[in-house]
Amino acid sequence: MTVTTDTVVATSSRRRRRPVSHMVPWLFISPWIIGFVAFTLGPMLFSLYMSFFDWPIVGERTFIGLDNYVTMTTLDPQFWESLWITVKFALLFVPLNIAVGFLLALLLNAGLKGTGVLRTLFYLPSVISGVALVTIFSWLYSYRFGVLNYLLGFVGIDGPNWLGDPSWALVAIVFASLWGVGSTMLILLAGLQAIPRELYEAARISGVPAWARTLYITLPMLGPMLLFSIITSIISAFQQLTLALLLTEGGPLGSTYFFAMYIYDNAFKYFDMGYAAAMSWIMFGIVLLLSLAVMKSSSAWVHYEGEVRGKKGDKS
Amino acid sequence: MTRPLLYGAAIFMAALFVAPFVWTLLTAVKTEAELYTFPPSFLPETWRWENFHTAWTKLPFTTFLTNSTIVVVLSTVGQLFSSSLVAFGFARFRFPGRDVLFVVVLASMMIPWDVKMIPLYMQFNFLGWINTLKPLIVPAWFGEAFFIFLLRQYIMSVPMEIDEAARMDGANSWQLYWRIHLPLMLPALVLVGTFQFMNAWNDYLGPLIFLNDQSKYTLTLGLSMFKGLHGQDFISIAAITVVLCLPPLVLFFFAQRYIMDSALGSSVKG
Amino acid sequence: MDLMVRNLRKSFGAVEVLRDIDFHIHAGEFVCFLGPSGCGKSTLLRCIAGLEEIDDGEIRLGGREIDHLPSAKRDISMVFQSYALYPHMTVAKNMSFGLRLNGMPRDEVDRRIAHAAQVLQIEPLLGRKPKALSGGQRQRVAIGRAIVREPSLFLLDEPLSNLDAALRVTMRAELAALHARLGTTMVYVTHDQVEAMTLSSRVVVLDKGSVSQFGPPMELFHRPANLFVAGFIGTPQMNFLPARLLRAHQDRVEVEVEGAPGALSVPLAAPVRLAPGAPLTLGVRPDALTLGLEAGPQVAAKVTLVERLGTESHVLLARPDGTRLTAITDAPRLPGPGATVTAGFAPEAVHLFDETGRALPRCVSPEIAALLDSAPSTAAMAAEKVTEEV
Amino acid sequence: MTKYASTALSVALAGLLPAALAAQEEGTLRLATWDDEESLEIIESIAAAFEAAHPGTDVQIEAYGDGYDTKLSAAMGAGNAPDVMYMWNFPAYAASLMPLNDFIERDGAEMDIDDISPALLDVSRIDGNVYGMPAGFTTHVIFYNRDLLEEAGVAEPEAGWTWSDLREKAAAASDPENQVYGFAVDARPDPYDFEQFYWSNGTQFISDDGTEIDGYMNSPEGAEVLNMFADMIASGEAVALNIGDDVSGSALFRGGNLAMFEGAMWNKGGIDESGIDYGIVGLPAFEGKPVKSAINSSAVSISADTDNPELAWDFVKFFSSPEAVAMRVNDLPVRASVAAETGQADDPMLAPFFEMLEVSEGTSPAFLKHEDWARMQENLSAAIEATMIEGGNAQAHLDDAVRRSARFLR
Repeated sequence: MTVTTDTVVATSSRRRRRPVSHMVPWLFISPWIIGFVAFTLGPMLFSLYMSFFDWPIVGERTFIGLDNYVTMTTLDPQFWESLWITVKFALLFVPLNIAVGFLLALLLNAGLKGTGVLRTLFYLPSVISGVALVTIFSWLYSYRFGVLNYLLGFVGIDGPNWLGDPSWALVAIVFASLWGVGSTMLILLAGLQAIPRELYEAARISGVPAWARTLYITLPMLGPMLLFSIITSIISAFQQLTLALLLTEGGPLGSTYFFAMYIYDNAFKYFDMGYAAAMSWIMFGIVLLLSLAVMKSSSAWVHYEGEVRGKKGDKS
Repeated sequence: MTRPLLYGAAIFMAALFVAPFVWTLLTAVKTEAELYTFPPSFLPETWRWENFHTAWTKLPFTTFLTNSTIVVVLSTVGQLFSSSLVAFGFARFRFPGRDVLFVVVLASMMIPWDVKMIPLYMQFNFLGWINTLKPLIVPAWFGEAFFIFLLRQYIMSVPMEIDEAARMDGANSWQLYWRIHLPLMLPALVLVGTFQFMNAWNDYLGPLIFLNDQSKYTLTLGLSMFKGLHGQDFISIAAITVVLCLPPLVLFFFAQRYIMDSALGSSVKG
Repeated sequence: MDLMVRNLRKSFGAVEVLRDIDFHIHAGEFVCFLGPSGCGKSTLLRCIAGLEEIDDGEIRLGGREIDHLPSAKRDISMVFQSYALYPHMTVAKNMSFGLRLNGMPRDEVDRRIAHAAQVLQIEPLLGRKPKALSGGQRQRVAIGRAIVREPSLFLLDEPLSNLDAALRVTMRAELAALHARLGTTMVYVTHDQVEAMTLSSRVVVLDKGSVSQFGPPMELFHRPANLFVAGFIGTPQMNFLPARLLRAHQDRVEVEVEGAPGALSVPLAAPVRLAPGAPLTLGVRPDALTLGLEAGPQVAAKVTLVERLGTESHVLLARPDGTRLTAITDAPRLPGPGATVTAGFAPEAVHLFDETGRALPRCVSPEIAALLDSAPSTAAMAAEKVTEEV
Repeated sequence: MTKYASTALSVALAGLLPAALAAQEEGTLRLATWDDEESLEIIESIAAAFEAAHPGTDVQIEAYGDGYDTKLSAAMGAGNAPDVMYMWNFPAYAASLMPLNDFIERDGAEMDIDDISPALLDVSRIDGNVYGMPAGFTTHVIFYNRDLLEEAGVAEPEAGWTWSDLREKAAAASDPENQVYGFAVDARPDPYDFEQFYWSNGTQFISDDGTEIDGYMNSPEGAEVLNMFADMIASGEAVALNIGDDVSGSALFRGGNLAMFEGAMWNKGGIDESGIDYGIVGLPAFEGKPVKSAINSSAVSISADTDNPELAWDFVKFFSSPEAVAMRVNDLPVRASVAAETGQADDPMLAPFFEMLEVSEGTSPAFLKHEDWARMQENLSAAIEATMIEGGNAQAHLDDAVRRSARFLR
């Protein structure tokens, strides 16, 4: 079926065959297509279907049309509160995650001695499973028995009640999630490694200062990997669940009651799968729009060495 | 920038990142009473190394380790192969619908897992895969959006002329993938391998939902069994956490130099 | 083998980048594709290589139609501007990759690598990876990778553009020697006319996607077929002045140059059919623009800059209407900036172009005519009827 | 001595009688529990005893710890529930559970159903259908540290005491400078457990018919309860739990940092291990009002989709039989006979639990009365937490909770 569409597009009236057979690209991406249809598309459509139902996890299901969507936007204050908390979190987390990841990658790329060990150490928190990390953080942040405030006490700072104070809890979660910056760091580091040394040498010879080399060479050349990190950071910010679920349980006073956690509660606490599915689709829509906006803007700042030529011809 | 400043920053950051791990390690060898003292006691009074053995034998952790290893190895091999193949397809061919399909790839990352879960469960149940390791392994053989995206970004930073040179040398698309791009992707593949390893190793929800029988449990499920509805066994959790961290850490320590060993860069430009 | 391109057309979407490309390169020739960036020369090369699909026309190599074949089946090697060496393979592996893919026996592969390495003097580098090579060494490896396949045609895409000036001169000579030694047909893309003039037996000048002129270097210089070629070949650039036809004779025309009183009688190689009063463009190379000439029509201009280069000097002039002119002179005494001078030109040195930019058949001096006739391909070219004027 | 003898006898009897009947019932029985590694051993030994009595059956234990609800809902949603499972949230799962009325009617006499406290059966009854058989339970009591109270110079609490007694003792025992607290107030309690204070103060979360929360959840008596706890935190008599750290009251108590602490049977094992010299007393009453405790029961239910209901019922029956109940040493026996035989009812360290069970009969927890209680309860939790953080103002917070919950009562 896919092959037919391809032939139609090959408008050339001539007998000539393309250098690369039409089938080949599809063969390469076929694993994903099969996997997508088998393990993602079905569940996805099913959840869309569920979102139009009052769908308790057990018992009678009733079709209610758009009621779930109407209820959440007009009657459920928690929907908007959670959405706003998640947006605040994303606004803090995404830039910090990228910035810290980038700075660490730069540090690892500076050619220091013992870089191998440093890399492992920086990555260490990402190796620890989410559940264990939460346990560790609850000890670190603990108001009474916590190491963090104990250490702050040494420098004369009376540490806040990190997880108990509604105005600090979100910040505490942002800090805790930054411990997992290791993956972003590695991705950016791999990107840094691919930047030709000559570019720096040329710039150094022409007397460009270090900060300017970073700004005008590193950042643009890192474009593809930065784009990747930004989009995946946005996605993970919106899907943040473990920390809220296990570290603060959404509190105090609901100040860390993330959107994803509200979805989770709807599904597994209130057993309202229809409502949870509808909320998921709202979140899906928001994240998709954000990502597309970032992708769209990226053509202005991302440069691909190996971009497939003849982009304009693509549309025909 | 001056070197000493850089070293200072590096050491500070390293300390910050290692602290939680050290804290876990120290917790693992304490007694429970020592956990709740203030000021916090950093070093245990006596180093109770036997806590590790005790925790490990409280539950059949050797079985859990076997299961985790099977899942991690098989899913990582599958993930490396399939994701690189698909990423190559997206990065190096033009075909109608490619860009739309790629947006679909991205979009598939954005669906919250909890909602996909019940339909997936039904499907695996229909296939007879519940209470087997298959749901944790097979999907990895069909590529995952995150990795496809990552590898595609990497491939796209390889100049197109390399492909053209290989085509002129007589390479067909498979040979181009297998003999040129796969070796060139090595740093990114190590990344993907690391991430997939970590995801599979630390996955909790997947095993929880798809496995029933203790003989099929993975390490994380075993770990979570120290946490009941009322109260938890902190010392055992800490001990198993430390053990759980070690294999990926050792592996990463040896794998990471490949991430730095990018053949690309200075080699292709004049 | 000979390369024939007929009526080739290529578009990217709505943009037509190549049209009516038509030429024939003889076996063993070294031909350059020359033109400014964006003229389509690289695309043309890539079409021949099979890296771009053509929309219409045909490409034949040694009489065999190759335009429908995948690159690897075309019996062509290509050297890329960036060299495009496989970063993860050693020099030896880089060169042998194509041979091994084609299932060539091991000992034959080894023999060819050894031979190429010897020719290119890269034997000590065989075990290294591209990362550990200098620019010039990478260049040699890229060439080595192309020659081991012993193709019928070499394509080179600006292979020297990434080298520094000194190395470029050396490599240029080596390329010429290599061509002499291998005797294989070579097509070479460049935007550097010095490379084109020094290396090639003939040059294809491309302008905005079509062939502007195809001929030996001296032919392009002395008998440019149109305004574009005249302006593109030669440094400094040819001077152009608006003119008008006064009268056309059998073997010459009388021309009036705007702003220069009097008529200039220019000899022609063949009669032209133009009505008196037809607008013309008069071209004169800087070395034929004489300052302070006593006789003949002259234009007045103000000196803006004098560049003394030692053996000669460039005098930059501006006419009252803004037209800029350049004169090359070896006179030791020169007017300073701001001085008004008159510039004249010998009738036999001028080029004339009609309203469409096409050159009027120029009559060259006997010495130059002899030079042009001695060019190896002139006869063939004449037989070929290469009239590429747009 | 008697305990072991009777257990052995019962096992023998139970093994002999049904064995003949059950001989043809073979197969695998899936049993899901929320037990953690510590309590799992007990279930395993009960299952082993059942397997011994039913040759050919294999009980596959599936322990999900605190992931229990996630796992169970996924399995049920997909129609692949375990045959037998631990259960407490009957309203949420009832549609997938098998009503046991017919079985009980048939075998009630044989299993001596009257031996099981009616208060425990009430918890698993919805619209007259019993969905689970209780196997173990706990009520809530006050644990007190003898040494700390003695140091403070106050008498040990006795049954029949009141909250003002408790506050007095707590104030005396508090020494925050040295990390010693008189009492612990959980700022984020499980509302299911918290309703005992509402009951004890003469009110409840929701009306009996489940249609009204205004005047219940936010009744003056309810606000009084919340304000009292907030005041205990503010005055320093009590330490607040779950604000800023997840150190539990039982951990503080085990560490000797807490004089009195409200807890349940699940805390007792750890406290015994800690070696603290402690006593147990029933919950204090509000002046002049009868005291009530929440009842937490572990019941076992049968999936409505099970392929083998008879075998599953056999197992459930066995699970609440005297011998199995006696094996459950980590909670309290649901059978009065077992409590009496083992001497647990007279053990001063256990008696208060049974006393609390007796006085708590007739209470009906809110979640049985309205299907959307879980959502309303979230607002109530927020109100409790806000009151504790703010140190009072309960009425406003509760009114807000009622307002936000109103839409679920439509």
